[in-house]
Amino acid sequence: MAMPALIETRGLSKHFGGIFAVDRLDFAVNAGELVGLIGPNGSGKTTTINLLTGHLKIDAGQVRLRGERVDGAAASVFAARGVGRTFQITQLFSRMSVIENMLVPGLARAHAEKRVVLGEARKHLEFLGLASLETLQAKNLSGGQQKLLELGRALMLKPEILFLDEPFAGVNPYLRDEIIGFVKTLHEAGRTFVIVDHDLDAIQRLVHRLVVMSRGKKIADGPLAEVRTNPAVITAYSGV
Amino acid sequence: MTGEHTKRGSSGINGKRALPRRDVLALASAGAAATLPVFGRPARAAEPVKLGWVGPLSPPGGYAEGLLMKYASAMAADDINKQGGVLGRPIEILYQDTRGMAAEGTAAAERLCVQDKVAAIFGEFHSSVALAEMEVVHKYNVPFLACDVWSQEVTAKGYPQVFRNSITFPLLDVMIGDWIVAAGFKNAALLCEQDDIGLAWRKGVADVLTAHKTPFQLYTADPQATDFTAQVLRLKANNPPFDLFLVLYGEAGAYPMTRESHSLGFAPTANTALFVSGGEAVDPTFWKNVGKAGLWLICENVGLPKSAWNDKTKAFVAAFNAKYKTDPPGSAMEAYDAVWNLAEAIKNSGSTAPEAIIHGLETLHWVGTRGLYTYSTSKDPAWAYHQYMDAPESILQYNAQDQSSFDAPIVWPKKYATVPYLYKKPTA
Amino acid sequence: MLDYFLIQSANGIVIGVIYALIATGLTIIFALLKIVNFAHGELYMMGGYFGYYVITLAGVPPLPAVVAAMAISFAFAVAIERGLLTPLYSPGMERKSDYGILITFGLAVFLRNIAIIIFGPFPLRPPSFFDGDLVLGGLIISYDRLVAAGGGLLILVLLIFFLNRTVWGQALNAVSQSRESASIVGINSERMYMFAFGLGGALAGGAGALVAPIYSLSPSMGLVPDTQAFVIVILGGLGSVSGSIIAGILLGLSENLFIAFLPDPNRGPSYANAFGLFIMMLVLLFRPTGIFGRHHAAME
Amino acid sequence: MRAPDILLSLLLAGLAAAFPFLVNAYWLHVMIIGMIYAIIAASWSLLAGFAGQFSFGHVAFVAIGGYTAGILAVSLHVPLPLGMLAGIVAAALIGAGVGWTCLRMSGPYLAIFTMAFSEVLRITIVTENEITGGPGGLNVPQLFHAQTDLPYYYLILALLVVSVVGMMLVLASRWGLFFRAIRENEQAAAAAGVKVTRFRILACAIASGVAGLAGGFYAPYIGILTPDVASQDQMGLVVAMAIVGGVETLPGVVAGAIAVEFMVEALRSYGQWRLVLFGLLLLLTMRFARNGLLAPGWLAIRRLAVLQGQRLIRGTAD
Repeated sequence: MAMPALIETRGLSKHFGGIFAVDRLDFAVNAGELVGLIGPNGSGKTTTINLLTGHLKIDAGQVRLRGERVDGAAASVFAARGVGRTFQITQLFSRMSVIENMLVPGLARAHAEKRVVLGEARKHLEFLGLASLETLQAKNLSGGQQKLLELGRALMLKPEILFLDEPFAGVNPYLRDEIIGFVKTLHEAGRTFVIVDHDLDAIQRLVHRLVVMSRGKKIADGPLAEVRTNPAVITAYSGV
Repeated sequence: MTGEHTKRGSSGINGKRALPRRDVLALASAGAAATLPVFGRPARAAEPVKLGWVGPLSPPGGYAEGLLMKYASAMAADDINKQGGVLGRPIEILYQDTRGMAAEGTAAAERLCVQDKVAAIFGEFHSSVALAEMEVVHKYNVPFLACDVWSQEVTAKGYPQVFRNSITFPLLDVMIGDWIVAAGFKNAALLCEQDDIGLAWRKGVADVLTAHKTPFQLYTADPQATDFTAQVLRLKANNPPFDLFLVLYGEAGAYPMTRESHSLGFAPTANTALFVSGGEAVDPTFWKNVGKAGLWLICENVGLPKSAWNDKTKAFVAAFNAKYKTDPPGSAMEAYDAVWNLAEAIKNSGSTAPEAIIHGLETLHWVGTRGLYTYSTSKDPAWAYHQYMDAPESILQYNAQDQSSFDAPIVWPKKYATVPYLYKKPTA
Repeated sequence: MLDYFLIQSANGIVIGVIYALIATGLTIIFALLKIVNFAHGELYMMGGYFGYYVITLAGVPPLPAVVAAMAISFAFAVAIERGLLTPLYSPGMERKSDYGILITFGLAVFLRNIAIIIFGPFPLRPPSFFDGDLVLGGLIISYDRLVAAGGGLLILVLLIFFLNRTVWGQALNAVSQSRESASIVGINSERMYMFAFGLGGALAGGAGALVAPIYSLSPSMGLVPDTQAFVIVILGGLGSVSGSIIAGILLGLSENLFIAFLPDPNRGPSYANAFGLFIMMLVLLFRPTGIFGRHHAAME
Repeated sequence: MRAPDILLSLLLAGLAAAFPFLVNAYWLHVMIIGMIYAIIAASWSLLAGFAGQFSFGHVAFVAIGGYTAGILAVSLHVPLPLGMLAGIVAAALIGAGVGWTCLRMSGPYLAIFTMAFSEVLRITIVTENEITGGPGGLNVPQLFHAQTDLPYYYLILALLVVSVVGMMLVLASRWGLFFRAIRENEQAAAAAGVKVTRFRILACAIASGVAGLAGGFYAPYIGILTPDVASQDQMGLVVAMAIVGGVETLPGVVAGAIAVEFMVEALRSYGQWRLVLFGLLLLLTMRFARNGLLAPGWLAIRRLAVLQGQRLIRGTAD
């Protein structure tokens, strides 16, 4: 491997009480990939995202960003280094306007200039179809608009990698197609994605590589077609 | 019980009539005027002589005592006005709640001096608040007759506007200290509340005991505390044992303390005497709250002993009793006499100008409910300046349950004593 | 020395039970309404006076008067809840915790000061439950204290039984866990809020009535228990009834021993109240949701 | 700033400058106290309303500022202005420390922790009376030797304007945006790259420092400093002032503080009923006008002015 992976874990572990939510996970994502991360409920997917974005403290193992160790750093450090994310349950700044939601990550970047950031924010809102809602308070948006705003906010970090936690959960088919379209466009523009979801259909339409977790362990990792026929995966899914 | 007790003395008015209807109306109209601060009030024909009263009427201040002082002041104004007022003008008193807080005291004094333009201010109960108020009266040159503040600082500061008609710690502490030495106590425990009153009291008594080489131990507790079991047990277990337990606490703490001290077999017992300073022990609600725990208890009395009562004392005690169904405490008498003192000072010098009142007080020679009032102009020691040096004080010890403090034996000083002993040990 | 320790401990436990009684009311109110009741000490004060007047005006004997005081306190608290707290339940309400703190703070100021006017400023003391003291060797405890502690324990036991074994108790618990799921199974959560505030008021009022013969009643008597109750409730974990009971007894015990054994007897009692606060701050540092805290107890 | 705001500000500035000549010394004193409270309430508002840290111990920093200035002046004869500066620094540093300590706390835990901090501080001031003067108070020398309060008035007016405008600038800057983001959702703020720890502590330090400034002025103005500066009653009053003014507009909070102080003083004539009425007014305001009385009123005036044909550019303080 000449170039180190964009993000990589070695022996990543996290337990709550006696239960291992993530158990010695080795996992790497290279720049430009679009990876799906699936698994039954409670298999440790969200915990993995939280560990890879600094939202949870690691019990054991390492996280490397472009080969550099970053485990133990705060979530804001991950964000500053180009790791963006959305949440399973949309987390917005509810009593702030749409544009203010976008400005927060923009202005949090080092050497950000307000005028430039404002321009970027408007561009992203345009892209996501939220431009007309700029002055609305985030809490007054519909559920779908809130999901898009959360994605837009993550984009304001100029992220190299984006972790989307269940972007398709509770989303109507029209919006689902829309989100798939956005992700595709963004991916084509060079962004790396890791997407966690239970909507296998949507995942299959998007990703090239699939990682499957069960009980905190990685049980399969590879091209889509290969993983689909992996017996371990079938057992894990039917067993739970 | 007499009213001339102490700074903390109070009585058991059961606040139902706390504020008579008439007062409410008067206050309401005054309030209405006060809400239009920017506009001056037109002068009236029979302009009353306005006096300002300051003192605590709500927590965290000593609101119980404040209320009694307010009642007594109102009675004095009524009595004076019935006799035709002063200089042909009626007396009007404006009451200000200071809550026992320095900043509230400053605001109250500012209001009285500037807004209400009172001729003089009197009252107060907390030394720390009086010290803040003094700065204001000093600034505006308004006479201030402090009633129930015992800190020597009040008069020691030497402001010409400031007088005091209550006792002060140097006087009280010397008396208590002398008695402790004379009665032959060998090891005293001093427990007081951690506030301006408690600490000043403690320091004074401790100084006297140190001077007489009488061993003692100091304790302080939160003024809001009401549970003293652990404290009393600790005192009881002390080695060598204490033979005198001196307490200074507000009512809410002093009563449970007295009950605990008795029920845990610490004091008053044959081994240990109990002295409750501060006036709670001469309160009308005292016996209701402590019951048999109050027997053999010792306390100071800053009123005129009953034997020395004059006609005014008798008349005031009777009138207060008739109106509020209880005996007036010392602080109430101070407040009552303070209004009269000011009225006399104005009458004698024929003016309500500050200098006239100050001069009138300095040359005052007037008998009130607490004896003959004169104010010292000596500054040696500093606290003597404008101090009522002959403020009465004595020590009594109950020898029967439910005994009126008027009838309790006086054990000290010798000139007032009604019994031959200095201290009677409780019999088992 | 051992004797002294045991005697001090026994007294500490007696005080602790009273603390626990006050604190459980506070914690129940928090668990349901998610507000910190800053007027809790005042409900305790009112309960004491209710008991006093039931004895002196209606001639009820002291022990039944405690029950009467609890009943009146319950009604009083319900009236407060109906009059002042219902806006908390409207879904669009923002900054609920601010509202809760301020409205109860205003209530505390109001009650404390109107109490001076209504009940008078002087300490009042109802008659003893039983006169005299229990003497066991070096241990002396007044019967009033024993009754207060015993009565307090009885109330706490009944409370735990009520919460765990009755339909209403379980409904309270369900609403405290999740209002939404409770309403799905048909529990009227607003009625539960009303009931919880009443229950909290009754517990505080009962405590006030129980301690009246020991401490006497005064309008400002709620100030210290208020702070102590906060400490206990945090130590026990906001919303946890059993945690509050344990923490209350522990606090009473440790405060007593603090006064009993602190080397500097002059400053000791003065710092007694700070001691509990300090322990609480330490606990919060290491466990930001209390010792027995539930993790979901964050303010909505 | 919109044009009507500027106009109103100018009007207010004129009124403020002329105020001492319109009223007597008593109401001037009330105004000075009101402005001290305004600084305290505004700084609390920055912390609680904008940064989302509902502190119930903010008055502790008033005490720290006051006692630092007072003790330095009394014990070490440090000039008062220097002492006041030290008070601000001490309050800001200790505030940052407290902010750091309660990083993991929120909601009622934070409120009670900060309350406990201020109670412990108050009890310490009461107990360590050799240094602090204890409950009897610490006599602090005067700042000006004038017969009137005029110098104090203009000083506090300047301090009020500087501190409130300063805090408004902070709130309008990206720091203010981050404060609000943290208030709204700490996790999301972190995911958006906001250094949550740093900005939580920063908000505490700024608010505490400003509170310390108020304390530093209060001490020499009243002349005696007592521990009840840090009492829970005072804290409740400050919170009430902020809420009446509408927590999320600093000028509103300033107006709220001054209005409440004037009201408390106007109620003075009611004697014992004063605090009963105050409690009742607080209850009624909260019950029936939850968003405060002053901010909605101010907004109504502004809306009216805007309707007069002002072209609007978006403001940030909505």
